Amino acid sequence: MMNILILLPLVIPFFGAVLTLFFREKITVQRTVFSVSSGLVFIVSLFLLDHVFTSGVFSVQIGGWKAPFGITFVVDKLSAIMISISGLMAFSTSIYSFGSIDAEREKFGFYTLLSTLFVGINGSFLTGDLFNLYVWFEVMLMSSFVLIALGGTKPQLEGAVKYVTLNLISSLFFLVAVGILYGIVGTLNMADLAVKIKTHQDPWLITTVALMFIIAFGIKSAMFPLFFWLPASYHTPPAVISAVFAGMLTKVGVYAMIRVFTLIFTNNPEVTNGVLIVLAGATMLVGVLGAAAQNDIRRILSFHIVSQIGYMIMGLALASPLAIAGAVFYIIHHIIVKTNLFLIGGIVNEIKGTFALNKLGGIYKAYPLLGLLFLIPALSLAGIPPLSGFWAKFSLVKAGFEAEAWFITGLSLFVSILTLFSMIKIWNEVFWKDLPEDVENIDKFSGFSTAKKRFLFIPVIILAVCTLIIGFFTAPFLMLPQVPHPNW
Amino acid sequence: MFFEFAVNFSLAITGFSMFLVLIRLVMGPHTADRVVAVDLTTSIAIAFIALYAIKSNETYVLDAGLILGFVSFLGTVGYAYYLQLRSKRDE
Amino acid sequence: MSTLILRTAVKYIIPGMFLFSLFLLFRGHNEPGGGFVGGLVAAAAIILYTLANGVEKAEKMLHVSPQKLIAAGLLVALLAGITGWIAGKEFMTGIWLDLPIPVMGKFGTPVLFDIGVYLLVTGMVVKVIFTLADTREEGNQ
Amino acid sequence: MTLFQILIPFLVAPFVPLIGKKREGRELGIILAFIPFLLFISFLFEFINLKPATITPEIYQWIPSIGVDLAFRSDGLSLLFGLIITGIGTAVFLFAGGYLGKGMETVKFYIYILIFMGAMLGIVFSDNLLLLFIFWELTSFSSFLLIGFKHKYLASRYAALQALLVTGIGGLSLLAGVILINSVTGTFSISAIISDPSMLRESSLLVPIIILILGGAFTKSAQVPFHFWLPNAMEAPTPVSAYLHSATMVKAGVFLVARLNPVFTGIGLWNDSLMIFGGATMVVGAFLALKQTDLKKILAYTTLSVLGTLIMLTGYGSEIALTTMIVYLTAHALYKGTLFLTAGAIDHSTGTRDVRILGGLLKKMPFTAYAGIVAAFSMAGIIPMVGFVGKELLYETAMSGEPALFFGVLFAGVIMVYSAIQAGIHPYFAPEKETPLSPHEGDFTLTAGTVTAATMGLILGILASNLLTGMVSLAVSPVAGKTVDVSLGLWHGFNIILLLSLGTIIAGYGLYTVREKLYLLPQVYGPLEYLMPSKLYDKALNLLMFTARGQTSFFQNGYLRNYIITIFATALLLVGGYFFYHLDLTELVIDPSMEMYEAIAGVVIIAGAIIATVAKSRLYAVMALGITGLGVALVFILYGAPDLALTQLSIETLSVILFVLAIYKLPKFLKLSNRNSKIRDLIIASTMGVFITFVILAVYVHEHSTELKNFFAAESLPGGKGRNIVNVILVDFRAIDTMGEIMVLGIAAIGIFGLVKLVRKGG
Amino acid sequence: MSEIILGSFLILGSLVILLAGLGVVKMPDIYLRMSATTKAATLGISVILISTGLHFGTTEIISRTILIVLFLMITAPVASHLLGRAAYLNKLPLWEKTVRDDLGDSLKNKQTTEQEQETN
Amino acid sequence: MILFLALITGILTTVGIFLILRRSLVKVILGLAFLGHAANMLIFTIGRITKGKAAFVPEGSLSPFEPFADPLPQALILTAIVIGFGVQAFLIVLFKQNYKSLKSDDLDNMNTTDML
Amino acid sequence: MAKFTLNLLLALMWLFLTGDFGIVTFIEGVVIGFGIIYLMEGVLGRSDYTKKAYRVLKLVIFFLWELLVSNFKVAAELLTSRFLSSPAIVAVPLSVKTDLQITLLANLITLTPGTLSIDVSEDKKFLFVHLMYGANPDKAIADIKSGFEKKILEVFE
Ligand code: NA
Ligand code: NA
Repeated sequence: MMNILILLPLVIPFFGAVLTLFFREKITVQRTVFSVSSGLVFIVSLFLLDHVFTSGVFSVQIGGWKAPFGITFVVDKLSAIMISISGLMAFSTSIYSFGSIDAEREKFGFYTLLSTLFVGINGSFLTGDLFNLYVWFEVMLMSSFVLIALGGTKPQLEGAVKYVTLNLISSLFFLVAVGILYGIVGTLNMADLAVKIKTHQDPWLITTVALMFIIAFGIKSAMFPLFFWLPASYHTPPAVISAVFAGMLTKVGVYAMIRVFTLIFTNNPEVTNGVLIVLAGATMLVGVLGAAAQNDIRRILSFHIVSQIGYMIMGLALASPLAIAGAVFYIIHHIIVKTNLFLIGGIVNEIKGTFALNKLGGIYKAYPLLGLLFLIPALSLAGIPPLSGFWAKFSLVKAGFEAEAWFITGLSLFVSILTLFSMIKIWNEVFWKDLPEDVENIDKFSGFSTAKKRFLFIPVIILAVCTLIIGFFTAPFLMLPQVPHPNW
Repeated sequence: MFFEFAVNFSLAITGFSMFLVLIRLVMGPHTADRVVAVDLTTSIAIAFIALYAIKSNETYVLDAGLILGFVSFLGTVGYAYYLQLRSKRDE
Repeated sequence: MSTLILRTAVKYIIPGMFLFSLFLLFRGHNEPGGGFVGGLVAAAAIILYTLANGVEKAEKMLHVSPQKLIAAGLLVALLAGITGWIAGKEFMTGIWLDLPIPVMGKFGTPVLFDIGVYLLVTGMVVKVIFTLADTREEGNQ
Repeated sequence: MTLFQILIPFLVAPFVPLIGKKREGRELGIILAFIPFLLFISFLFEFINLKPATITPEIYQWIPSIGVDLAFRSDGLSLLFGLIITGIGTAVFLFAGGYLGKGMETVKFYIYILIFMGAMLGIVFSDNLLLLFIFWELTSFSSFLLIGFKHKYLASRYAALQALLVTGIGGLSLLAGVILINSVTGTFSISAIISDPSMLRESSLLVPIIILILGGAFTKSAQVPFHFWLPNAMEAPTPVSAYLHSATMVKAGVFLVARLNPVFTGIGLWNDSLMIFGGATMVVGAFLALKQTDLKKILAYTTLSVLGTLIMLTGYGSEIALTTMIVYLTAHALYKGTLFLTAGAIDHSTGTRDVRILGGLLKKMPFTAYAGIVAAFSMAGIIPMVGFVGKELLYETAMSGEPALFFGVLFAGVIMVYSAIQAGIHPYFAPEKETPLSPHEGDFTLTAGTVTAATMGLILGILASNLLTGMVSLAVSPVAGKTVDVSLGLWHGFNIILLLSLGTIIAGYGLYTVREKLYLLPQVYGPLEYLMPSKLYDKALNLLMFTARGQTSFFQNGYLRNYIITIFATALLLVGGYFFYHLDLTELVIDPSMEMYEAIAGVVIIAGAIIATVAKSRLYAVMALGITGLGVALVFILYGAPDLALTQLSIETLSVILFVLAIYKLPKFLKLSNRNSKIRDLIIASTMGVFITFVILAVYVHEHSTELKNFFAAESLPGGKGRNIVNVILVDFRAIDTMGEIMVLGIAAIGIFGLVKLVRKGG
Repeated sequence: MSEIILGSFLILGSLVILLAGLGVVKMPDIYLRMSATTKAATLGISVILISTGLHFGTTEIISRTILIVLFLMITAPVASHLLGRAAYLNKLPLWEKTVRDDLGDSLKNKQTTEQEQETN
Repeated sequence: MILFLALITGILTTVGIFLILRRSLVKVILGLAFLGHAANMLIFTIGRITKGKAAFVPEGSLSPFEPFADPLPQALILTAIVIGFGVQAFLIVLFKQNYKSLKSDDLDNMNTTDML
Repeated sequence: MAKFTLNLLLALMWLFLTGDFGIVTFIEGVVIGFGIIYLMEGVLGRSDYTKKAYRVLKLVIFFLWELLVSNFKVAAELLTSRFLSSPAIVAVPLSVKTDLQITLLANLITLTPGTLSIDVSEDKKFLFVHLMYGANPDKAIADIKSGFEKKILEVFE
């Protein structure tokens, strides 16, 4: 049974994508297919979680070809958690899409693309083969390319050019690194790589490849100084797409980095972790400063993604069990929170028709609930206790102090106050301040159907509740990941 | 003995011919001239491949020759299509 | 680019190309070829036809919409994978019929998978070309 | 039990909209005031029954893996604070309803303030440092909401943000300190740390820990140089100022210092810092109060001064000093809370808080006047108020210390008197003047609280020897870390201290008589102005924004090629640098042999590559790509990869067709880059090329495992039923790769279709 | 013996291809270049392919090479026609010594077009 | 011959990077294609090359005779080529649409989304 | 009838491709060919395949001969560096009518010496041919008409 379950997060959205392709004209069918399939993935992920927590790591050999020859799919704690988060994200964004995506985009394959996006994401989480990871990355990327450009508005196209080009460069680094690794070691299975690398004659060559992976995944996860594609593009597509991207995509890069650097490239941590920690610090700072300079909800949020990637990398680079647990917790927290913030930004846009701070105001007065819903993820992002972001920050800071990494830890604290600054900036400008006098007071929201309003708010509430749950009932989540299983 | 020489010689000559054609590709002057050059290069590559098939005694190589035939033609049609659209556009 | 000569030539060339594409597909398991190249050659044939006769006629010739081909390709590939489960084995395990067929050799789910690839590749390329070569809506842009 | 007490306000908060939606503000206030009131009563009972020897923490598991528990501790210090919080809370809750009136805003107010009260109680009852920190941050945030309550005003938002940032930075400092304590001691439990502080005191991290903890306390309690946020916080509605910014929240820092005092006392850094910063705040606050004319500002600056005094007293560390601290703190909470609320009442009824135009309210607002005058007496330290007891003790303590501190205390004392007159006497007795509104007494919600609180100050003063002594001795022992014998009395006979008191009162009155001149004092003198912390705060923010903009437009500059260059430069530095540093050229396997036909394929590839770089027309460049593709296909053929060659050739041609269909509309020429950038790009590109070349050569030094190759070869026919091993890999051994790959193609097709056919207007 | 014949054919074929190569470089205008190369290349390649087929000698290979030759014979002139036509439509200059241009005359009769000279 | 292939791979890399640093979007796309070639050549070469002998199981045999080319890198490259094609097709169209909306393929005109 | 022929031709081609002339392969070829013809229904015009083997053969031999000759001429041209005289583009009036015939003619002309078909007029009445040696265009036109065109007409008679 498990050997079927483990593939379902891939097969279900795959099948969903096929179905939506067949029903191009029937939007209702497409919607149903997508939300049902993402719901199913979430349910499956719960079974997977249950299994890994009771019986441990489970793996399956695709096609029955034994490792390292065939491709292995593995579910361990880390991947099970990531899958469940991805299911949750798919489900909540599906609901939001019903309320926010225009009929044209729906007709032109929106749900197909979301499905394939999640095929790629889930595949990336499950695979235990390095080249197969490349393939799922590409599936994910290709879907994201289309999603970011679909609709073809001018900013979308401009953003997409940078998004696509830089991500392709990342893919090339990845591909080349995998190729070189195969050339050195002669295998692609991650576990097998881990074993064979330990006894290789040329550890420095392995480290060279490891550094190449830092570049490849560094671009994907928007690490300094490789992040440029993200702030150039994430604010251009419809809000729900930004939301999914903001939540999931860069985190897949970080996930891959965690996988690779905790499992495969453990032979030269002084170099790899040293590099990572420097980049992590710079990423945090540059990202948060970038956000401080912006005056558009989504641009602020986009730069914050960069900044927070720095935290996750910091956890990875500190490399202690607590630090890695902190990084993983950070990922979980950040996916939920950042997605939600983008969705809320989307609602603001639905109300006022803009994301620009100087054209917004008075939302808190008119929509106090929305204000509350904003504060939950926003404060969580800034690490205000006891919300989820606090525990993430806490774990990392504690790990940092334990590793006596004073500078990066101090920096991480400093950056968190700047994060708070940015969140409050949005709060002040969008929610608290009155609408500027020279801006026409429009409220498109009140004209929406009840169904549309619900579609918009329900996912936001779901995610806010998740944030609260993770914050208040942190214990299981903080213990959850621990270190990815060293030996699949 | 002679046959081996013949194969090698022919390989060299076809290779050299490709080189000559590439000169036309560089010289142009018009896109159509370059297209002629590209078309000819791919065509000559068929002969090159056939000769290599003999040299290496690997017959599967000839499948590439057939594909190359398609490819050469399709490519040329594509370029011609471009040139024709261009001429329309320029009017 | 409707020239009489091209149109006429293409009419006689492309059946052969289709044939060759299927040939590539079916013997790909044993000799050079396979679903990709097969699909690409089939698509090349349709492209030739499209360039010579325009998208509209090409759509008519094709009978099925390329999008359906894509969907069918994915579905067939998926089915080939799931057959492994049905047979009580792992996903994508090769299940073979014990019946030799010329050219193809044996028939089994990997061949079915390759057929899926063929359909998808054909559909994909054709879809793209139809989209790009379709000048019917160019006027209003 | 304590958990429940703390949770109550949080649990009630969500229901406030239900209760308050259709009610008058005062009704809502009355209803909600029962919450602090009932809590007050329960704390009172606990306090009365408190037996210090038997205090045991109340612990509920929360996140055991990191040692964070819901642990609470109700000792004298907590309970005293609990009483202040709920006692003043009752007055404030009652007052605010009448003050704010009906409406959604009032509902929000009560939600915020309930959350605040819960958080504040959380701070004082926590027995877990991290839990304390969580509540600490929650007070900062609820304070933010309350300061920015009138959020349509820029000043409110500015002040709210300022308070949040300053206390937020302090919060992080505290967090760091707490985590360090945890790292050293392995626990967050306050009881555990207090009972065995030796590990901490001997730790090499002691200095940073003390600095970090004090950073938290000083920002929260607005110690110099972080004091500037507090006066700005007066943008909040007056009940908030009364509650948060004088009686309770700002005392959280004092509480923290008091709570941890047993751990650190005796360490020079701890005591000296407290005395220096506290003393400075006491003087600076007092000095800044001199020229204030706004009732709330007067009260705010004197609050600063008092906060400094309290910190300073803790730093003194002697039993008498700590006792003084507790008494002074209690007295301050009572009189300052009252004075703020009376100021609010005055503001509410007259429409102004400017002391220069207030006067003659004695008859018009008799109850308020009573409360104000009584509180002012307490503030001025006039017998028989509790403030008197506090001041006597303060002078007594001061006399035993450094002369500088002594004079500082005296100076602050004089200004206390002066400010007390301004805030609590002047509005009632000064000649009546025209005010924006015609003054009248509010209903009982606006007076009941103040009258009670003021009276409490009186009662505690009168009952100093028994009631106050009992309370204070319970509260001071946890601060001292040992049982302290406290014996308080109202009257100590005529002595030098009484004389000093008298002197300060006279001096204070003297200042009052020349107040008009004091109002004209400059806030700061000359160049000092540029060093004002509030100015520095603004400058820091400006610098932050400047840096942010500068670095963002530097990095995110909009030019794709700059991004790409950055990426490749990084790659070269990191990967290339590491590689070439370790590369041993003598080890490389260099086999320059080459067949003629290989050279032909090579020439084709290189020709295409070079043409592509120099081509001046797009189609020419596309052709060059095609030529290179042909060459690569030839290489594939030469090295036994026919399937690759077939695919490569077909795909190359299809790409050409796509290009052709896409670019025919473009103008022919393109010449955009200049020569210098070309040279720069060529350098980067060729360095990368060299790197790649050497990587290949370096990898060839050792054979790799052929395990996979052999397996595929052996299994292809028997297991995969195919002779074309590459194809068997694609459709069987690694079919799932292919599955993903065809998916990419499908997505591309759908994407291209959507991209071309769906063109939305605008954006 | 047959090896000598086949070898000669290979050499012959490659020389014809060389001819095409020379032609494409030396001829003065595109029409002349195509005139020279289409047939030369087609012939040369065909000769080499047939020789190759005969060298391997199996029906499979021979039939395969014949297919390629047939395909070339059909497509090469079509391609030349397309390119020639496209070149003409793009107003590629005829060699200066060209004496007669019926196509140009017929087009001119149909429409008046302004002459834009393009060199690329 | 390794040196030869390594050099070609290096040259392709150089050209690819040089091209993606141009201002014209078409050149960027071509550059990516060249880099794709470079990556494929790299995998091909670095996965150990064998001259002439493709990985086929001859008739009447159960496995190929040594020496034969390692089929795995070939399969990987095939996958990479096809993926690259999909991506390139999309890029071409993205470029076309961009040109439609901007009337330029100059990347320097495509930075409104980055500006402060 | 025509489709049937085509079907058989395709099946035959399948045999060639596979190099396996067994009956099963033939049936396979027929099935596949049928599928292709089905797909292309409506595109393939009517064509008449009767016994014209002789004429076809004649045409083929004539063509091959011309092809050979043309190459020698071009070789001479290139090797002697004798400069071309007077090329020309001439309009050849067409007697052949169907598309297939025109195409065949055009292709054969292209593959033969000194001539290159450039275009067919829209009314299918003229074939524009580029002549390498256009000093005597009328003779060239006559050669074409009496050579290839005549033989093609014979084949399709
Ligand atoms: Na050709
Ligand atoms: Na040709």
